[in-house]
Amino acid sequence: MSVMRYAEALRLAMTEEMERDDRVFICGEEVGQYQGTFRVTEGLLERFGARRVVDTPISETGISGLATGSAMAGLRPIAEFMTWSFALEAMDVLVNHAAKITYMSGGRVKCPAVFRGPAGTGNQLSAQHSQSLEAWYAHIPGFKIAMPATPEDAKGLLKTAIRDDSPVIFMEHAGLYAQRGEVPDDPEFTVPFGLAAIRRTGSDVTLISYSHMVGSCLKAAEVLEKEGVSCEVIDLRTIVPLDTEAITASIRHTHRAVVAQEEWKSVSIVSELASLIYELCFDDLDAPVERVGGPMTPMPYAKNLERAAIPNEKNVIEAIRKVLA
Amino acid sequence: MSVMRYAEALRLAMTEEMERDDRVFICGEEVGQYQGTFRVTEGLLERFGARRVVDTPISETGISGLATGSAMAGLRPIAEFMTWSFALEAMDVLVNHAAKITYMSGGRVKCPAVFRGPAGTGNQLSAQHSQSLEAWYAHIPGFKIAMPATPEDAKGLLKTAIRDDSPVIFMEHAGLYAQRGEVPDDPEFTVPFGLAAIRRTGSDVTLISYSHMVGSCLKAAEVLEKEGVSCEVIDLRTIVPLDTEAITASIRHTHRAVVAQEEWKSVSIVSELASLIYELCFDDLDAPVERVGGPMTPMPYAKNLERAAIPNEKNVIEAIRKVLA
Amino acid sequence: MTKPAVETNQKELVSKEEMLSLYRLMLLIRRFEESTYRKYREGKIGGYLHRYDGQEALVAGIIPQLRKDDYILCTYRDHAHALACGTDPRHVMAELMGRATGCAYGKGGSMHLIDPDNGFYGGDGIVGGPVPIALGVGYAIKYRGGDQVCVCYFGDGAFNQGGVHESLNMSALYGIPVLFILENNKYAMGTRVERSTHQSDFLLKARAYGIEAERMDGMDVLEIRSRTQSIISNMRRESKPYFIEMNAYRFLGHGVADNPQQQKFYRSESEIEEWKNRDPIHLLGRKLEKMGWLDDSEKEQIEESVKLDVEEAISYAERSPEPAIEALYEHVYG
Amino acid sequence: MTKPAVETNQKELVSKEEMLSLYRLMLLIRRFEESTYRKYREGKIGGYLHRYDGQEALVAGIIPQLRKDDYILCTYRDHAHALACGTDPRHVMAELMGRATGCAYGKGGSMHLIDPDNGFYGGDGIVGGPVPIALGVGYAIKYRGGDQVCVCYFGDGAFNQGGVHESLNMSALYGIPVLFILENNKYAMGTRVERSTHQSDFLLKARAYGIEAERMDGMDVLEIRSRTQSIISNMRRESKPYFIEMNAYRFLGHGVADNPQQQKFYRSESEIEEWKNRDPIHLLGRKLEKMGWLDDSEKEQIEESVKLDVEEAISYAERSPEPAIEALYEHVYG
Ligand SMILES: Cc1ncc(C[n+]2csc(CCOP(=O)(O)OP(=O)(O)O)c2C)c(N)n1
Ligand SMILES: Cc1ncc(C[n+]2csc(CCOP(=O)(O)OP(=O)(O)O)c2C)c(N)n1
Ligand SMILES: [Mg+2]
Ligand SMILES: [Mg+2]
Repeated sequence: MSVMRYAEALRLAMTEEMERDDRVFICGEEVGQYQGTFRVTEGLLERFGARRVVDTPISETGISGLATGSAMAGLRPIAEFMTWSFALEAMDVLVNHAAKITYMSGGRVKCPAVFRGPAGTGNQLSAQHSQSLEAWYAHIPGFKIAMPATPEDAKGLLKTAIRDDSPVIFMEHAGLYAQRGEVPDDPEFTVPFGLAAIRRTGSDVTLISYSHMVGSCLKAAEVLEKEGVSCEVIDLRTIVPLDTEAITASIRHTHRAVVAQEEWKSVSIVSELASLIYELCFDDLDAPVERVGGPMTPMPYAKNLERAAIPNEKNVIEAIRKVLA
Repeated sequence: MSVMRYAEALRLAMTEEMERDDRVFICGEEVGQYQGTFRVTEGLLERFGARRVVDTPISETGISGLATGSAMAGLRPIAEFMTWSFALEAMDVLVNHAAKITYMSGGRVKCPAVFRGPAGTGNQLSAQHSQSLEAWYAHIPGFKIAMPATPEDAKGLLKTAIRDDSPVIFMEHAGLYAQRGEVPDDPEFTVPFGLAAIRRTGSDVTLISYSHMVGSCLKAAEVLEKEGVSCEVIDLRTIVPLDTEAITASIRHTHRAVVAQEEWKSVSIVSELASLIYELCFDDLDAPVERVGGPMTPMPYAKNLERAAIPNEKNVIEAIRKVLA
Repeated sequence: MTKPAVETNQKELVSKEEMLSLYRLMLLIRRFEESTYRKYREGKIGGYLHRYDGQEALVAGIIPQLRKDDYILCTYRDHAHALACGTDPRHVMAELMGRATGCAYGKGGSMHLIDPDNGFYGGDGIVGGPVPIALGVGYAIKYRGGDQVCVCYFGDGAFNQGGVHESLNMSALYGIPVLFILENNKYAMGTRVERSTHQSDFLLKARAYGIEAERMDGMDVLEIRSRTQSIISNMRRESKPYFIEMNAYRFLGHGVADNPQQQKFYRSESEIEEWKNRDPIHLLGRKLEKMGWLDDSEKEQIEESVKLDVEEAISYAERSPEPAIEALYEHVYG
Repeated sequence: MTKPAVETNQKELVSKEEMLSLYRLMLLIRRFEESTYRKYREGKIGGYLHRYDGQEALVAGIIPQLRKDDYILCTYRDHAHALACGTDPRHVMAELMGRATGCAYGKGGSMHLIDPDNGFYGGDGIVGGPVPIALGVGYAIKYRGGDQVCVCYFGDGAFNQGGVHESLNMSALYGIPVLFILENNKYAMGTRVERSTHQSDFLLKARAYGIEAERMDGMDVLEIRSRTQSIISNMRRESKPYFIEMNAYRFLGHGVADNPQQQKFYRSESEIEEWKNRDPIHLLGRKLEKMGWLDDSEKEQIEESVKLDVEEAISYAERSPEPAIEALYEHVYG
């Protein structure tokens, strides 16, 4: 085990996989000479050379094509979006090509590409930059989606993503890059997809989230512990595949659930989780599921408005109180 | 009243609005000289000239920019996507520009553009063409979304869309273009946004859907009527704004609900509807809400597989039987 | 003989056997395409259906000289490309009919033929779609240090897609061995080239990215064959992109729905007739005849053998089962 | 004087008053920009922050000669454009501080300044983003039969965005009066132009769409002023696009995070120094001095008055309230 930042854990995952497998390479804007906009790819150009760490023009469609096509031809590319917002420029390649080529070809061609980069809200980046669209990708069959909440998972999930034969949407959270934590040194350490982590056990209510929001759930759980409320906190780690067993097992036990995410609330991951929970646990539920999500407004710039627009532990606490009422 | 096809009703709406308001114009691929890929814009070039019926290159980003920018500058464009699948090429303009400019500018600039075209599945068009992503747009604040199920609504909703000061996602269904129905002649006839239509009243179960799926719900209702089951069928007509009152009023009465759509089931409109119904009607519900939606697979080409992949009245009937069980 | 110099030159490069096999390939494509409309009208083929009639030389002049480890990508107008790659006509027809024996097991259909074993990485339903993909495929070649090439076909209309521009730029920037073949058949559906761009010399567009570019007569399979030979062998040595604008023509409508009546909205019958006078199959046939390499009975023989292939493809496809329903859920993930 | 011919020519075109006002505007922009880093470090400005230092002539040479009913769009590097459009510096600073009195009521921030009353249709956080929008704005001009122009600024890095290509093509196709200003400041973040395209003559790229194009010295405000004057009046008469590549330089890092240490990864200090020797403000100042139109005390006076403007903008912004929380839910729809 070593203590390192989330961003370093990602770098370690890529370094190890690039050492292990010559087919793995990285491409994206400023990933090389500039050392990465968020330093995630720092030092990799020097280590692996320009063949395997490819600085690109500001051409998200081209970048996605580079990754998708090279994956179809047998490489294992990692394409970095400077932020996931810019993937909006590449939706056709992602959705109509990367996600579907395996199916359209009857499995004759695969697309083992990882698309990664920072997502999430915050930092007054305002409407065009501050958003993450995991709900979109989860609506599209063909993608797997990982959203790590800890440095350990950042490493373990990214390694699994690189080794997976499907296109993986890998969403990091800019607000987590500096977070420190223990990370296994073992180069064979991976975190399997579809296996949620119980971050805290509890008996009164199940809090289900992923990525940055897991921290808010844990904080909420701590606050409510003082009031004698025992919260179980589930970190989904991957949205697709989804660990429905972990969810149902917990709710069978707590009979109450709060589902929380940072993103827009309507037609979202929490919508799916809530309706799924009803379908799977209708008789176990003692109260309606509470959804925590962002308000249906673009992200405003002003600090006070932004604060009001990003769900935090207070919103989770409110939701818990509601399901317990 | 005149009897006409859905496609003709759309054309009538555009013709009337172009007569009424010189700021309204149409742009898109093959909308003019070719007379429209699906004949929706037939004759409009001859009637209104090339200034107001603009044939474009195959440049969906450019088309969307043409509409968004000209709307910001005071026109009222109608941009046609040859099919909604191709809007994947224009996601940045749609989501990061059209939907957000009003908010980002504090309301100083508006974007009264209509983006329209055929959506929906079917006709063996396979993975890249056969899809509609209303769930995506509904996740994004700033868009209004209309999806007419009848010729009358096609006319009335499109006229409302053109007159609206927000960007409107207007999804037609290729499978409905040839459907005939009565359409009011009155050039001031419009259908307001956010007002669902009760297509059939009933007391045992509420079926909620929109667009082509309304027909399947009506067929299911007819079949089950013979078994003594009384179905209420709600056609949402617009997804955003959503007529939650119509939904809750009906469920308060029937205590059971089936939500049905043609598109992928996960993280979708029916996910949102189901979780919303639980939130709004938890105590009124006698059974879990049933979701009908497409399987999580890209659309296959083979006739038999496609048939199995597109939800129809049989799936609705099954769902009804489940909520009644 | 109108261009004796070139002819001589080509004679050296293209043997009798090869010329005959190009003739046969083009004829196979033509007869195969003709049969698809019949099958469509019988309701055995569904979805969209785009024929390649008139453009046969664009694939015949290039694909047969490629190696099995080269890559080919193209648009939805892809039956010809599959056949030129050597995909069994039976598997192509079975795919068009949505059968389990189709080259994509019935999941792809007309627009999504694919056959990686023969280097064919697929048709693509999205205008401009194959171009970013080709960039990546080409990068894989370069990455592995191979001397293969990737040939990417796309249409004149596709040049107006932003992704095409990004990919052309990146292919030149990195020196990626993609041979871009612009199938300039003058129309994108009903839109004539001049109605989609103010400056319709595509060579200038390609050169703006620093890509070497030239134009060829898309009706003359021997010209294409001989001129591309050196281009391709150069690319194998130098790893860089190349761009060819093919001066071609689409004899039929864009797809099934674009029937002769519909075509009147955007082109004249006399224009079509003029181009048909330069039918690439007849052009090559006449050359072969003049050289004494093809007489009427040999022609008849080829015609017969092609006809048999097409009939066999149809009967194979019709005898083939639909995919099992479970296949619906297979191949969603890699 | 190095270029006397042009100077004389410019003297005729640009009056003393105008030259002084351009000088003042560029200085205001420079001082305003300098203050933003201070306020950022104080935590009063958040988000991303991109300064225009060194590029002032690109806006000063063009925007002041426009009419109030013309349109201007640009990138996230937009403070200068707003100020040149005549947006009150107080409302610009208030926007940067996220106040209710900001030009976007605090909702936009640095990257999304906007002021439609002064023809400024906004900064844009998306690289290449303003170009498709400008196409539409320009179409509205043509549609209404007006003689306005739309000026669209974008970066050298943005030229690699597909949407830019689609829009350039369509603007030429329809004859839309957009003046495209390529702010070629040599870098896109840390990527030098030659590392993002194999063929870096942007004029060839613009001309590939049939757009008339030329290059200008982006450090010489008078050259820009006089050469664009006739271009713009032509555009008003003829309704067609025009493209200018501005040879410019970004004195500072891309944004706040791109500090001098970071810049070492991609450019040398001596390169920066070389360009700073041609600082557009100093160039114009020296010209004014040589003409006897600006002495030290007058210079000092302008410096003082600009300083006051910036201080007043800051104090206004700091006194202004944050937006009301209800504003969060306002303006989602039109
Ligand atoms: C992104 C996208 N936009 C629109 C379409 C619809 N469409 C299919 S083919 C076609 C015309 C393409 O013309 P061209 O590129 O010249 O190829 P050709 O059909 O002539 O071979 C259009 C507009 C599409 N498939 N994809
Ligand atoms: C589509 C998109 N991709 C990436 C970014 C991140 N980004 C912001 S500015 C920038 C560099 C742009 O360079 P250039 O166009 O030359 O403009 P300059 O900053 O030099 O004025 C990048 C990569 C973005 N905002 N949008
Ligand atoms: Mg064409
Ligand atoms: Mg730049």
